[in-house]
Amino acid sequence: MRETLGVAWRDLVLPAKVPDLEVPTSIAAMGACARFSLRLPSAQARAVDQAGGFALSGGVNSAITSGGSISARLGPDEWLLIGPEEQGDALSQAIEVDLDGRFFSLVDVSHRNAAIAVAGREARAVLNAGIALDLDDAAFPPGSATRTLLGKAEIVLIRPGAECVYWVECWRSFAAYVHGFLMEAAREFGPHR
Amino acid sequence: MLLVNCPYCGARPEIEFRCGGEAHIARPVQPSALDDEAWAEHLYFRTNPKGTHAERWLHVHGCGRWFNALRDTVSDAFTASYTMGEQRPDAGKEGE
Amino acid sequence: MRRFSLPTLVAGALNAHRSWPRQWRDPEPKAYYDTVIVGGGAHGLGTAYYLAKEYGLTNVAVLEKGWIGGGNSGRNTTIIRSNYLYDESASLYEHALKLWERLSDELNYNIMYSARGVLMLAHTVHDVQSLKRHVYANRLNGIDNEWLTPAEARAFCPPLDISAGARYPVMGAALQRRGGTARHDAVVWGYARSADAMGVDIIQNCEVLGFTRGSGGAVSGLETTRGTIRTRRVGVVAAGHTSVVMARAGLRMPLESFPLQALVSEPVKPVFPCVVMSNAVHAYISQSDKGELVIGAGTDQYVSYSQQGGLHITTHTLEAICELFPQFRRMKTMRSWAGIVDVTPDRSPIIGKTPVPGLYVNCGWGTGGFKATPGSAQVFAHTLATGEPHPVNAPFTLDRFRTGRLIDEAAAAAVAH
Amino acid sequence: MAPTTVAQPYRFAKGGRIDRTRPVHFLFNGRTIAGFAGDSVASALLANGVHLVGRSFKYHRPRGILSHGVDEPNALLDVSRGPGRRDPNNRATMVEATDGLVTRSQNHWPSLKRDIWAVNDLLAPIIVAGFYYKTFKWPRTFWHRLYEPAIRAAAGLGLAPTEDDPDRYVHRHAHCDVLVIGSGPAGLAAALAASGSGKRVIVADEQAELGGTLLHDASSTIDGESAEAWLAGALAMLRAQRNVTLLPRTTAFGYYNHNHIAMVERLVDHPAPGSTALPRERLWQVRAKQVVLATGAHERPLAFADNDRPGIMMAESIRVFLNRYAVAPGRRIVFATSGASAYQAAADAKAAGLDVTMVDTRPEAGCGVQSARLRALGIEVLTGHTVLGSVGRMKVRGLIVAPRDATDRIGSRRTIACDAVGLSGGWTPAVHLFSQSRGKPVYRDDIDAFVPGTSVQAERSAGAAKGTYDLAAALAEGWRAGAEAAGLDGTRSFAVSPPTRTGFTPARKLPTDVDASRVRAFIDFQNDVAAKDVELAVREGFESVEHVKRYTTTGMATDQGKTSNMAALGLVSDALGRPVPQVGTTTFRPPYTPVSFGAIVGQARDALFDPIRTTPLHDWAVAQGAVFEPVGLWRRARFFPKRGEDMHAAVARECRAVRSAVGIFDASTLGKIEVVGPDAAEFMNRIYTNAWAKLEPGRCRYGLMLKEDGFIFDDGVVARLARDRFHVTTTTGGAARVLAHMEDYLQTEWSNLQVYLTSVTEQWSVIAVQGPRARAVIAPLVSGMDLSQEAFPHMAVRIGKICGVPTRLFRVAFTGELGYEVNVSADHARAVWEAVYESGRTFGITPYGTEAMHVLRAERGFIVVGQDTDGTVTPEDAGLAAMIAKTKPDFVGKRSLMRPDMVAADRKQLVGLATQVPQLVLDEGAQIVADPRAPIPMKMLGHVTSSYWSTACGHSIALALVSGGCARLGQTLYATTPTGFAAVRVVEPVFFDRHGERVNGDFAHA
Ligand SMILES: Cc1cc2nc3c(=O)[nH]c(=O)nc-3n(C[C@H](O)[C@H](O)[C@H](O)COP(=O)(O)OP(=O)(O)OC[C@H]3O[C@@H](n4cnc5c(N)ncnc54)[C@H](O)[C@@H]3O)c2cc1C
Ligand SMILES: NC(=O)c1ccc[n+]([C@@H]2O[C@H](COP(=O)([O-])OP(=O)(O)OC[C@H]3O[C@@H](n4cnc5c(N)ncnc54)[C@H](O)[C@@H]3O)[C@@H](O)[C@H]2O)c1
Ligand SMILES: Cc1cc2nc3c(=O)[nH]c(=O)nc-3n(C[C@H](O)[C@H](O)[C@H](O)COP(=O)(O)O)c2cc1C
Ligand SMILES: [Zn+2]
Repeated sequence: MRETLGVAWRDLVLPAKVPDLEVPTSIAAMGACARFSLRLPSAQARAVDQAGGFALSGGVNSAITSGGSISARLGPDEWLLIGPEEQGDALSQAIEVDLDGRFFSLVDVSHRNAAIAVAGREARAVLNAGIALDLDDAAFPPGSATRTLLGKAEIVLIRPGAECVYWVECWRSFAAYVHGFLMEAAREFGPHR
Repeated sequence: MLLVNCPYCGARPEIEFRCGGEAHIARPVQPSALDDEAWAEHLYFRTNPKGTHAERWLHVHGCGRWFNALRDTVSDAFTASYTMGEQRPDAGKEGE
Repeated sequence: MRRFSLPTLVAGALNAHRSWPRQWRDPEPKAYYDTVIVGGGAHGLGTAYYLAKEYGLTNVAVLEKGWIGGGNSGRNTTIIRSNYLYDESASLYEHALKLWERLSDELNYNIMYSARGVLMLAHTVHDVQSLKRHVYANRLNGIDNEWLTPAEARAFCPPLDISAGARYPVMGAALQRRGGTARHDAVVWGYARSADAMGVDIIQNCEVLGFTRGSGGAVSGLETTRGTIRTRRVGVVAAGHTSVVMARAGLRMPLESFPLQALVSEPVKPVFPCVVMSNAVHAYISQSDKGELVIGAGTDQYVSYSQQGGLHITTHTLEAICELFPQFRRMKTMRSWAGIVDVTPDRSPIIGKTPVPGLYVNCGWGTGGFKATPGSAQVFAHTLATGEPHPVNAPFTLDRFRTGRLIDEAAAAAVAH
Repeated sequence: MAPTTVAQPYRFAKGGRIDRTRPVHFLFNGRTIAGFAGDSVASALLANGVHLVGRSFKYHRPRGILSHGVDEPNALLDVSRGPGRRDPNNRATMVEATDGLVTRSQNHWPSLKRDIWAVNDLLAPIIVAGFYYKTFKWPRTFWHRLYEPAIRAAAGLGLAPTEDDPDRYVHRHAHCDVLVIGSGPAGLAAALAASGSGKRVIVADEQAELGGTLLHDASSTIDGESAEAWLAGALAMLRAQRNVTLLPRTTAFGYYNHNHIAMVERLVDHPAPGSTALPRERLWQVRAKQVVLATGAHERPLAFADNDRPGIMMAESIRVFLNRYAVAPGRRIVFATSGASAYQAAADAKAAGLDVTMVDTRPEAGCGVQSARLRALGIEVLTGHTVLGSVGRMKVRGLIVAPRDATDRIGSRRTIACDAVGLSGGWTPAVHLFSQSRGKPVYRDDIDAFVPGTSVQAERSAGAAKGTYDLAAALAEGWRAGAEAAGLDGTRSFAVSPPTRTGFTPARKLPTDVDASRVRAFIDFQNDVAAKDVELAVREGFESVEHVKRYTTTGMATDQGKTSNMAALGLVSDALGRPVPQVGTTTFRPPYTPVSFGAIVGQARDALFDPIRTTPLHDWAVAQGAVFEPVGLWRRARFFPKRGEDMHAAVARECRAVRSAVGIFDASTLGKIEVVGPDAAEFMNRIYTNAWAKLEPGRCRYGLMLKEDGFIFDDGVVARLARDRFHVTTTTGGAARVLAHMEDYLQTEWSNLQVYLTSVTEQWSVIAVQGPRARAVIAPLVSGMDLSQEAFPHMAVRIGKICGVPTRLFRVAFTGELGYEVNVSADHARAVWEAVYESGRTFGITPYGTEAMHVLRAERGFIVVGQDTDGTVTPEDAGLAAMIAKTKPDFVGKRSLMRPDMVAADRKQLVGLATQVPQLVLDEGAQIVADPRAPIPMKMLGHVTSSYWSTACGHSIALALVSGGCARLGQTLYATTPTGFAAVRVVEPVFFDRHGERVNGDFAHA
């Protein structure tokens, strides 16, 4: 992704990899995404149900996945919306259209965060080296999302689906720490990447 | 490490929270109308009770919401958490 | 008071130490005292001692709800120093330090004041500015404090890691050579023994439950778990419990009480020659005469009277300790504990009158009052005896919160940028 | 059965849980010790006839192995597992024997057998409890120079590690429904019961093998099976369940608030170290819904003269060594007991073919059928006897006993020759964790022990931990506890045969026929506290058990008094004539047993100690050879030295470049907050001192923020992007706390305002391009924006593109020069930076760091919050009175500014200082006085907050806070220097471009 036609390239804080579900743990940085922090009073959210294709109907600490997009509700009036990189502008416009006339705040945070996928049988053990939450299926089922801490870094933890794949989002300057932390925690589980 | 009950997220480990001290100390509507004594009282003087304490908590590494909670400062047991603006659940019984 | 000395100790050995008298009596409370001190910590006992010794006031009682020294006096990390920034604080702590230097003699009790030096580390450019500000201010106040390069710091404290690759490299340090430690329990017992010998009644298991008030609202006595005691002058020196005691006199205080933790390692042979403090990474450490590494941790974030803190607080401190002294990772903690510290908005103490006539208070020492013990006790005795503050404690009024003349050492060390 | 192996003369040929197919060898004081997998270091030493393993803390008395578990006070060894893997004070009873271990005894010089410090034992009559308080005070200087160093050298046990630890440690947070601590019969029964619910169960035990006392119970049958078989069955059942996690070698050491339990699991010390990717230890932090405490009980020794000789150990420990480790602690064993459990040990010893004598302090009538049964086995049983002492020096050779009658009259002495002694003074339930959970233990007279009282947290105790010593009862109690914890009802009984031998008569200090006040009957073995020390303490008025502890140090050693605390408080109770419950216990505190710092710290070391935050431009700066400084968690480039340059040269060059041409600076760490909503301006009005309503979109304004106490909290440039949208910047260090401060007011005081706040610190990287050529540098790169002075004046913001990507372009000048701050999305920063740099080459663009930035802003008199202000500075003090909107009725901090001391004339105010010697750069932090010849303590007027060499001015510059400073312009004052004082003149705090004309840069030239 070097400079073409004078347009600045995009430099990810961690080089992206594809998660490997076969090994006990796989820790792979994800590619670029479009991300928005949406703030909207909960009553409004109930009224509109969705914006720009992102579902707003989930409860606090849930994530609704559709297509390539995730709508993670982190608080009563806060959503982290994640979509394909190339659709960033289109998504934000669509959201603004859908919420037009309401009190809301939509802020582009695409570059603020980095994402790392932690997958595999031992994914929870690895995450629980630094996350104090209960990640058992009963406590953190597929479709869960929350802000929390991993060691000394704030993260957003999302479990989009049923497989043992967890999506760890953090502010980009914490990415090296978060990645290092996960790698360290995964060391005892043998080969990983 | 306490287990703090966020009204929005449920029970979460204390490290996700920041405690904001005594609750229900409303900022005066017109601070300039207060004399120095009353202003000092607002800024600095606290109940600091040995017993039930109404206090503010921020779920800073969670939903980001401020809320209030009642906790016994001897046993550290929480008896209630409630959203900002709600009345203290044991109102009228403070100071016991 | 039987003198303590090597000859009397040897003599004691000859009769199997059967004839040592009590170090202090266990008197029944009298109906009336000229002055009552609430709180049998080192500050309270010291106050009684100076009242008797310097002001001839001996009809004095110290009321302690538990056992003397069971509060913070008995649970602190015993660091003594006087290298404070502001004139007010510097003069208070230096006043104390001078008393420390001859306290064993004065009390005829070896309180093991050990001037092994307090080294405060700078890890950032901002720390350097702040510590140099202290060094210069101390110099002009006649208080020893010197600036050391990293190499000099390491020479003074060989276990210190000064490698440039450290997460927070050591950029220099301030050293107060006269700073050090003392045997905290001995301070309590030494004051108790000497005060008792001059007639002060030390009454344990006696909790103050309330105040009786006379004309003009003045204090006329105290309700306690051991009955009513009449008095016209009360000095409350109840540390973490000050708010509780003062509430019983109808007063709200600018105080909050937090659990503050400390821990000791297993004992080892001498390995750590001085006291090291680092504000940037939140750690302080020394080694006791018995061999444990004595490590101070932080406070919990919430008000509590539980004398128990969370593991994450001590974890945070041990992280910092191991960062500064990686070779200690295989050391083991042997015991951890907490005390309840009363913290004022400017983290400086309050020593003086209250709005209630006859009621005086000495509180707000927070995480750092052990070092002040003799000084605090002496100026508080002065205040109680004369009704007027000693020049040293004059600035430490309750009124400063109204006027805004705070003495905020911590704010002065503000975090940069 | 008789000991056979030659190499291990005290090892039985059969039996035990050791693996004879896996021999191990380790060193003890240089001697090779042979043992088997499954041995502890203690059992292997005993198998080889080694009893002397250490010297005591104070008197340096020879000491052996007292127990078989965590309560061991004596057998503390220095253990090395290779380079960097050495640590002191390890309990020989808990260290698993493995190949290659190097163990050493401690606290002696020159050798274990010949220890010079043993003179202390001769001084024992003098160095009693608290002796040091009474002496060493004269002459005063001797304390520090002589006495204290001597005391320190004598005290302490082992040697601290000196090398960095190569091992790793990790943390694990876990949740479960039922946490069972202890896997003896009670714990296993609890786990079995709870596991049936399908709920999550964790079982932790500090021993290498699960099973507790069942591991050495050779006599009981449970439900018709041998204890061993029952144990195997129970473990197999638990292992088969997916909802059960079994954690051997895991000590629960702390029971904290809200059922937060800390445990440490040892993972690699048992096999050869360094052989796996496993961490050495794992700290588990378990949040359990319910806890079952089945932690068993600790045996108490008996107190009599010289009860501390090597070879004297606990009766139950003898049983453990015999049955679990197949080791005979001696061939002629005397048991001395005040209770029944030792009879089982004696019977087991006899069964193992050893020569056994039993001495019971209880009268014959008090011993029930036990004594008769033992006699039937051919064992001599002396009831109604006291123990008067022991003989032997490095190892016990005999026990001196004598009959006593009901009035404690002592009969004639008899020395029973022996090579090992088993003591039993009864049992103390391990209520440590219960007590840590804030439960108050209650005293049970019938077993002379404190047992758990009312639960405070969601926990329950079972088995010996609760004073239930009968095996059948312990199993049933465990079952019930487990079931209840899992929310099941259901009880179960277990058929156990033979019934457990229980019951004892407490014996504080055995009666003696000599002057009791001279007898050293040890209670705290490690700290050398004898019964008479406790009595001395009480005599001297130390009546509270807490005072006794602190005066005598009993219970303060590494074992925290597991074997001694009951004895101490029993003695206090006797001495005061107060019942035990009134005396009470001392406080149980974490950790239950010592825990390595490493485990507690876990991963948080080196790069993972604290996150190191770097900006997207960091690597570029690294490649340029920048020198960095830590600022909070951030690493910022401080300067960019060229070959041969020191900091001063580099900074001077960087400053010159900015003033004369153009510089480029990474300001990405600045905090940024997007304030959005219809009430955004109103919100800004309330939070900041200055006014915002009239700021037009597209314009920027410098904002100042106070805390409610009136002191400066933060500052920064704020851009209004739209009516309802502000882009706020904060200081680097202030980013998080400013956002928190704003959120606090927004949510808790002004929740009716329609505003949302979002941190965009890391969304936007900031490339500051500063200097007269700044515009020329960026002009070719931007699109969609008119950079002309008219269209884009100073303190304006525009949204457009740079290098084809969106930018929020600020025209601001913290350096005082024409300047832009290019905000671009972080992933684009590197590309844009390189493009700017490229574009600037023709103008000599120079990267500069924080140091130059500081000089440049100081030349212009711009403050840095946190450096030129601390938490005690008001806007007025900082010369920023103009920032206070007079018309606003209120903003955060306004009221405080009206307090009497906030307007006092002598407040410290920001001024500039010019040194008399232009080259002299003052120290930041230097103090300022009016008269350097004044006596000490000298009145200080203020201090230097910023101080630099200014290339632009050709002299040094400084900012300072000086009392009444504004009124002192022109005065000469003195600032401290490392060697004395320097004269300075008070000047306006602006040194360069006094009227701020340079912000228009090349526009001015144009
Ligand atoms: C873990 C820790 C580490 C510390 N480290 C240091 C350090 O290194 N250096 C330093 O200088 N300072 C340190 N401190 C602070 C220092 O311990 C205290 O400031 C100091 O000991 C206070 O002494 P005191 O006599 O005022 O209080 P205390 O010793 O607490 O005495 C107050 C007494 O009042 C009694 N009391 C309370 N209420 C009543 C009542 N109603 N009736 C009767 N009696 C009552 C209490 O029982 C208590 O004994 C530390 C504190 C802690 C907790
Ligand atoms: N005869 C007597 O008078 C007498 C007295 C006491 C005990 N006993 C016997 O003791 C047994 C009692 O069974 P039980 O299950 O209660 O106890 P137990 O001693 O069999 O098991 C307790 C287990 O807890 C573990 N443990 C203790 N503290 C721990 C901690 N903090 N972390 C992790 N593990 C810890 C120990 O390693 C041990 O394995 C019975 O066999 C009983 O007969 C007999
Ligand atoms: C300087 C200092 C050194 C200590 N050293 C020891 C020690 O060697 N062993 C020990 O068990 N406790 C030690 N303690 C802790 C005390 O046992 C005790 O925990 C502390 O006084 C708090 O009291 P509490 O735990 O009874 O509440 C020490 C305490 C202090 C203040
Ligand atoms: Zn929440």
